[in-house]
Amino acid sequence: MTDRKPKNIFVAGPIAPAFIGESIGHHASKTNIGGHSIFLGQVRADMINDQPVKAIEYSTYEAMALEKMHEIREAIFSKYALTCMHVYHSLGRVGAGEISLFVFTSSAHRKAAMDACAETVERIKSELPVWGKELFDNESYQWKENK
Amino acid sequence: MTDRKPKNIFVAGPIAPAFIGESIGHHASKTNIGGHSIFLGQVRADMINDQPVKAIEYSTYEAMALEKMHEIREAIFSKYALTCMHVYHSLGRVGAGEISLFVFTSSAHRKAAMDACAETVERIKSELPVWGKELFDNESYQWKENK
Amino acid sequence: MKVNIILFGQLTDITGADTVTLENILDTDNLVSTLHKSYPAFIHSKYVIAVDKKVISENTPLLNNCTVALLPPFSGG
Amino acid sequence: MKVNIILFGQLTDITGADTVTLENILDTDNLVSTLHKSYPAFIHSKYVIAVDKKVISENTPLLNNCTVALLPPFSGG
Repeated sequence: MTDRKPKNIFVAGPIAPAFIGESIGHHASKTNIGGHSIFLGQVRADMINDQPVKAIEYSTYEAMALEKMHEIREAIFSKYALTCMHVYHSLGRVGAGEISLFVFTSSAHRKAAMDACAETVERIKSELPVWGKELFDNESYQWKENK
Repeated sequence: MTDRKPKNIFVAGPIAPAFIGESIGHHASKTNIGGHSIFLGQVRADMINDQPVKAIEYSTYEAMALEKMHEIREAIFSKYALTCMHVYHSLGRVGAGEISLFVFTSSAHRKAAMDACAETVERIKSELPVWGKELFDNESYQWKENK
Repeated sequence: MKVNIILFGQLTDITGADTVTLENILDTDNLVSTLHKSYPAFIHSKYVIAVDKKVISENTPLLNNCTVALLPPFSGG
Repeated sequence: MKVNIILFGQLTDITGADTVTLENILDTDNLVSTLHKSYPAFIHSKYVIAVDKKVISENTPLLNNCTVALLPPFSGG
């Protein structure tokens, strides 16, 4: 177990596809990596009571979320032989079709990266104190519930 | 089962990180997507007999590989509720730290994309007639074996 | 003791504010019953209580300067 | 019948070429025994045979204009 410091994972607004490309490119010098696994959460224009979701507005209990994310990160690093892990989550408004979650794990052999990515996503969804408010055209909204 | 035509999956040389970012960005208009799963294979500088791998040179039996990839794609689409799937594999020389495989699946809910991506990667590794020749500094080489 | 409670998500729709302050609170059971009297809509709300950023599962005494947060079901990602 | 065989990966190191042509071949068993006589190194090589892009697992008659390929273990990805 290393003593990684809690890192900020939150970014204002959507996560840009070009940023994801750049993050991937930063790993070219890590020639012990054989596989990268990436999960991206994208905002769906779900129809709710005949109204499409236009955007989701994310909020968090930041101090607790960063502490929890640190705990998740340490647990994942101690369970899987990862080279690195990066997590970004949007706060504020993210439009339908835009990306709100970016989880990126890397390892020498593919299985560790893939399993670690899947487990990290599940833990983020169930354990991070983050809330999404689904916004509609007519100024109405509904609080999102994760399935 | 739709009648998708066999698509070319092969690209000359490494897969650029910026291309991956652009591919992600092309999905912003597909607002029924809730999750993307991506796997990237990167060339490792493994030490073999005290020599680091400098690059892998990939070759294929292209006609058979495209037919097999079409079969894999159809099987994955009939098994998982995917919105789309994209696969790219390098041919020719890919240096250590560069990307040689890009598998990208998308779905309304995350599980389908993640499971489909993992299964597609396993099938590509075990069923596609592709060969990697590990190149060393001194002009020597070794044919790669997948574990 | 006076306790400041921070609220998130749909719970802020009940109070119209991100924080509420309750007086004469000793522990979390006490906090819940007082809250339910002041804001009956909380009785039908789903939430967990975090004391100093840790979710608690049984009655917990509240000390001075502790941070109490009410967390509705998470929906990040 | 004359059969053109296409080779891949480490198998091309044995022949020094991407294709070999064998004469008087009727089926894949026949092909293997003829190949092993011409290139003894194939005896110790791991490969499967594809006829018209399908991997075969038992002796298969070879028709005119069919494509025979010898495939060493795959190592893509």
